[in-house]
Amino acid sequence: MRVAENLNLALHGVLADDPGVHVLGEDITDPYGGAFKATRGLSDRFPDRVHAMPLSENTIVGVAGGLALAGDKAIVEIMFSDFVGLAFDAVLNLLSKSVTMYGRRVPMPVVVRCPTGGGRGYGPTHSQSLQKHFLGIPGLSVHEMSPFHEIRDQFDTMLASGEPCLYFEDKVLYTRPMYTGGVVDDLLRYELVDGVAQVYAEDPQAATCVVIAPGGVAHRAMAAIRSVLVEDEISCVLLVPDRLYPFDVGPLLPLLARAGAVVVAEESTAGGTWGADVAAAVHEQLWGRLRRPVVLAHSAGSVIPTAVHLERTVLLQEENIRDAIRKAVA
Amino acid sequence: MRVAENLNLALHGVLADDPGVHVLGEDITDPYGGAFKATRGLSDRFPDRVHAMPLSENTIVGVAGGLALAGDKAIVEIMFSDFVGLAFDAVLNLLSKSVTMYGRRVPMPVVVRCPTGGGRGYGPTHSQSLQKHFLGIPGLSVHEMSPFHEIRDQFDTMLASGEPCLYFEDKVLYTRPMYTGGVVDDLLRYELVDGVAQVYAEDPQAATCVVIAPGGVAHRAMAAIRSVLVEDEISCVLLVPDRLYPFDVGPLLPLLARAGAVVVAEESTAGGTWGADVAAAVHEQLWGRLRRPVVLAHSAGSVIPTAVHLERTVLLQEENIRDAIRKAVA
Amino acid sequence: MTAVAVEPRLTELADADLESLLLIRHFEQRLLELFSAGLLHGTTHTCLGQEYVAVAISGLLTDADHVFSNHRGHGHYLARFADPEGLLAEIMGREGGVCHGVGGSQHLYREGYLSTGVQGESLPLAAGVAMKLKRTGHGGLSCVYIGDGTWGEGAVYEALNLIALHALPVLVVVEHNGIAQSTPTARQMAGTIAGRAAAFGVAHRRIDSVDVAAIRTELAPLVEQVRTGHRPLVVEFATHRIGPHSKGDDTRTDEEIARVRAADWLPRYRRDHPEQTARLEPAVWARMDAVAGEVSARPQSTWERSA
Amino acid sequence: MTAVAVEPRLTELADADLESLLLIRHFEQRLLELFSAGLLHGTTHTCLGQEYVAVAISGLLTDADHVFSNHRGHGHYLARFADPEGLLAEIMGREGGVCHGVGGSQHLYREGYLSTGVQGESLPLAAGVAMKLKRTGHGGLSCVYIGDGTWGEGAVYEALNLIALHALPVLVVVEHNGIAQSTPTARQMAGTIAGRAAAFGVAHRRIDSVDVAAIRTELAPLVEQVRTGHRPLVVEFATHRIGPHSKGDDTRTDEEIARVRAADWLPRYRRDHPEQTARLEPAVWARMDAVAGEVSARPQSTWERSA
Ligand SMILES: Cc1ncc(C[n+]2csc(CCOP(=O)(O)OP(=O)(O)O)c2C)c(N)n1
Ligand SMILES: Cc1ncc(C[n+]2csc(CCOP(=O)(O)OP(=O)(O)O)c2C)c(N)n1
Ligand SMILES: [Mg+2]
Ligand SMILES: [Mg+2]
Repeated sequence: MRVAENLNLALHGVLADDPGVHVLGEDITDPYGGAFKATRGLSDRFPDRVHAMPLSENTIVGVAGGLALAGDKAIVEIMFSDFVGLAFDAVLNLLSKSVTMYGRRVPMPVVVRCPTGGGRGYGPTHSQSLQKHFLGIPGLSVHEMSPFHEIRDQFDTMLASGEPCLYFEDKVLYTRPMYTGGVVDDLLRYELVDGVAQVYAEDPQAATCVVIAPGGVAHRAMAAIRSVLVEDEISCVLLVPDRLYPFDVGPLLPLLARAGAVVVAEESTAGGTWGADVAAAVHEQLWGRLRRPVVLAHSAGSVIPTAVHLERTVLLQEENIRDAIRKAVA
Repeated sequence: MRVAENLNLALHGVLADDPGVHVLGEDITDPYGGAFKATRGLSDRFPDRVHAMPLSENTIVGVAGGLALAGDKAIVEIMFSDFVGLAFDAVLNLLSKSVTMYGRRVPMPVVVRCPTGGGRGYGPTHSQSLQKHFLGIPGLSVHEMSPFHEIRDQFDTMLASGEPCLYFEDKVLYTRPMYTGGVVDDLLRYELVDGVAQVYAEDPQAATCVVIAPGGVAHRAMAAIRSVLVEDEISCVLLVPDRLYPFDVGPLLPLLARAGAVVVAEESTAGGTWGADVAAAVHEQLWGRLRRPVVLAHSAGSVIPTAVHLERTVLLQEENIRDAIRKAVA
Repeated sequence: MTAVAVEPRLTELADADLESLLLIRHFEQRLLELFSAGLLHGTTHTCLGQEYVAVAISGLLTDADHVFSNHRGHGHYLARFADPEGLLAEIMGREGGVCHGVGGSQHLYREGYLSTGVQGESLPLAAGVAMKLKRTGHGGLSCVYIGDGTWGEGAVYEALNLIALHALPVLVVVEHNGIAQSTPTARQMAGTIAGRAAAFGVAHRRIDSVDVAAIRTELAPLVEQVRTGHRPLVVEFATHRIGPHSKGDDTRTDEEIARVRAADWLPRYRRDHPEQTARLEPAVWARMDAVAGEVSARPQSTWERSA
Repeated sequence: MTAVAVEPRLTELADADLESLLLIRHFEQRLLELFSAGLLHGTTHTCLGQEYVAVAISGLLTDADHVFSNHRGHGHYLARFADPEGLLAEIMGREGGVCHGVGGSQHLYREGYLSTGVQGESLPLAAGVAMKLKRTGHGGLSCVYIGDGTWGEGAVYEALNLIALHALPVLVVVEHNGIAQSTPTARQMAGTIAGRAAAFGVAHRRIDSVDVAAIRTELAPLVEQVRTGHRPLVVEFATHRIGPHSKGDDTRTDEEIARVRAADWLPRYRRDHPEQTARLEPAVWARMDAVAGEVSARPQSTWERSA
């Protein structure tokens, strides 16, 4: 099953199982079914809980908060995650604050879906990876779609958390298959441990390098660990979490310590990255037990150009991860 | 001279010396002169370039961009930095992108002033330190006011950069004095080296711990280095940069390496902090030369309560920096 | 917003309504005194002169309704809950505060009531709640108080468009006091509030009166339309902010301040109904004395941090 | 937006104007072909059916004016600069592109011209430029093209308020094609665009005609008012999007598509002025053939990354 289909099924399932859930967004109703078709069939099936919204990102998020405040739950689609900046205030000062600033927790079960990332030639305002700008907001968690994580489970977890959640969906994943049964391909296996997918060719406990990457980067990271295994005989384990923030490195420490080399790969542009935050936690916990500092792999500190040949020079590529692994184990 | 006066003089000076500069914001005109009086006297003196704006943060920033696009320069006051989230899109996708996404640099000399921080009992939506959310945006730099840095020089640098700049002004600084002549008080001296203020009691080259903190935290950091000197005989040097992003640790490395212990202190809530970004750069550069990982001191991962006795339990205090120093040198 | 030339006699109110009006007035005057005495920190925004808006509106609301308030919200809260202890404790950070001292003056939450200090945020939230209320079908509505200056914020228009499109039971109460912080409305707002409502096909009613009973009579059928007809409504009160924006930051001219003071409903009401006022006002004073004394003596609030 | 019942004969245009119209049409049809052939990546939004708006407006602009365009901007660009090479090279990422291939279809910048793909951002920017133009005093204006759907965004209202307050020389051109991506206007917009302009005291003119000459005649004095009287203006074109939103994503019914096609200005113009069209169209085709061939043969663009 493709990831987009898993996503669509998850939305269908959530709406079917919980009569309190609403879906809101621009152009999400049938027959269009959303810019990336994630919401296909929803409005035909649940016409009174699937709401086509005007171009009003800020207000859509606020309305979702209102539904939540009144006891329902809401899933918002921001057409391109680039536009979630228009709702930054609603996320930071309205939804997250509503949970936290009234002296007791006010539940605010809202998921804001953010189709994200580049690689499709959509240009500078339709290709960004803005996850990092939402880290460290009390009352807000940041999640990411991955080909390893059943999306329905993710939605259930997010909605049950009672706080607003951003859910980043790397657009390149939509057409990729979901992995099932612990098998990626003839070489790679995976296992879900505490919500983190561990992907490996050989015994992960014996890996010499750990690569941590969100779902959108998983394929590039898998290509990289495959090629360093073949070309350099470096054995890696890839960790793909389902939540970027809060992110607890605790359970991963034994793996990281044994390997002694860590790479964090993400598509964000340079500076103030998620990787830097993960690295700070890892360095604090594993001081003296790593061969060198956590290697951060990310896109260049640049606008993302439209032309494919230019875009490639900016966005994180498999090679960058490969180089980062080599640097980490050098 | 108080910091607020230095700020006010800087604005007067910039407007007087450059007929292309505009100032825009809510309630900034005389006799009110802005919520924190920073713009006092400006509109009486330059009535046609000081523009009172409606409550429209997003559009105020966009209008500033338009003035810049047309060849002028603009300084915006966001009444409380907490509201800059309303202009997040304008900062990220309009101003910063205009500089970078048209294949050649389109100059966009705009400074967005953001009165920031807590400690005044203004409550959860008027006390935040949001600097960290603006790190790593290509074409955008993030600056901070400090009692060591002549504000006029900072404005000149920012406007000359030709790109949008956020300028965070910790509100607790307004009533504090500017330091001049290298002297803080009977104990502490300072020196400006490459735009970074070095504050110390004893020879900074012999310091056993380096504390890095933005301007708003400087007084808490100075109190901390003073008390660890007196109580624990730990000799620290405090580094106060005028720009948080991009932040080049390069020139500071000798000092950091000699000390072998580094603390980064900021008022931001926990998670995805500026300190984590600085730490990543420091660890990369000084691997094996620090006694322990860079210690990050920041506020709790919590909403900022209104009541002073509660606010204190959340916001970064002098004691937290002191504890961080002790941890760093332990 | 021009001073009322002919002042008809104000309708005599039920004691409870007058008490509510007086409670708000004396609560806030007490607040300003506490601030001057250095007993309060942070900031506060009083609604001196505008109390009748909240009292008139509250009389039209039911328990099924949700109220969304703003920075200038003490009147909205007290008119709804008559809980000066909880509010004062909140503002003073004492035990028993509505939000344990976390929210403070501008950030209050109670079942069916929410305020926040970021202008423009409440309308989208109110629209969302109204979507749910409409589905529930018990005739509840969202009532949102906003100021004239808040019409600068784009969120207001985004939400109004949505409210009209979805025919949501939302009552927008605009307290048009002619000023936003320090800026007169004419320097903030092009066009009119009536025009804005019309732009979205939303009903609008302007209220120039300070007569609580008359206001209620005029609005009752329209509010009923909001509830049962799902016809959203913008009610614009031409009103006057007698006090400063927050504390001591009033840069209006003496003439201007005299002009707004002259529009105060309280001296008029005292004049028109001296006996009732004289009968009730001392009790309200006494209550506020007691409340202030009792709350000031409480220990500091405690709070279990959730996030 | 209902099909024109009586179709008066369209005024014969100067050759240059018709060439401009035809250039836009054939440029974009070529684009769609290139996409289908897999020679283009990313996305694109064609203005098929709406070309006359840009051509009519461009004829009223001067070099002192600034144009702000949006996602559906090829027509705006070509009507202003007649530069199909630069635009095609930009879209194809070839040498000589307006922005070296960095911006692509939606993000163009040239002196006095800027487009971006985030709806609603351009109006505040245009207001800022207009502030400067007004100060300069040479009669320049900011011309902003937006769609009907973009009236969902709060920034539009914030900016309109400011434009009216400061009496800025801004011409807002609304291409009201009755749809936003897949959503009919009636499901996006409560009220009317005329009402929105009125709310802010901004002049409004609705244009139902597709007759470039007649449109210019009607608008010329109003545009002059924008320039010299600093009277901002909203011009609303009732128009029709003949093609898909971007590529192949048209979910309208066949009847609906037939209806919008029937409103196309080009068959009408061909019918009314067969000789002129027959004389000019082949040359435009030939030019587009040449441009497509020449640009496709260019090397990939190079770009020196600034930040
Ligand atoms: C988004 C935002 N911008 C600015 C402010 C600062 N501020 C608080 S109240 C106020 C004026 C509001 O005016 P109005 O809506 O007329 O209400 P009034 O104070 O007159 O009751 C301003 C500018 C704010 N709280 N939120
Ligand atoms: C802020 C923002 N939200 C959503 C989009 C996605 N989007 C691009 S065009 C469009 C529809 C715009 O409709 P309209 O303004 O009527 O212009 P038209 O496409 O009809 O020319 C949408 C939703 C966007 N580009 N920017
Ligand atoms: Mg007001
Ligand atoms: Mg449209």
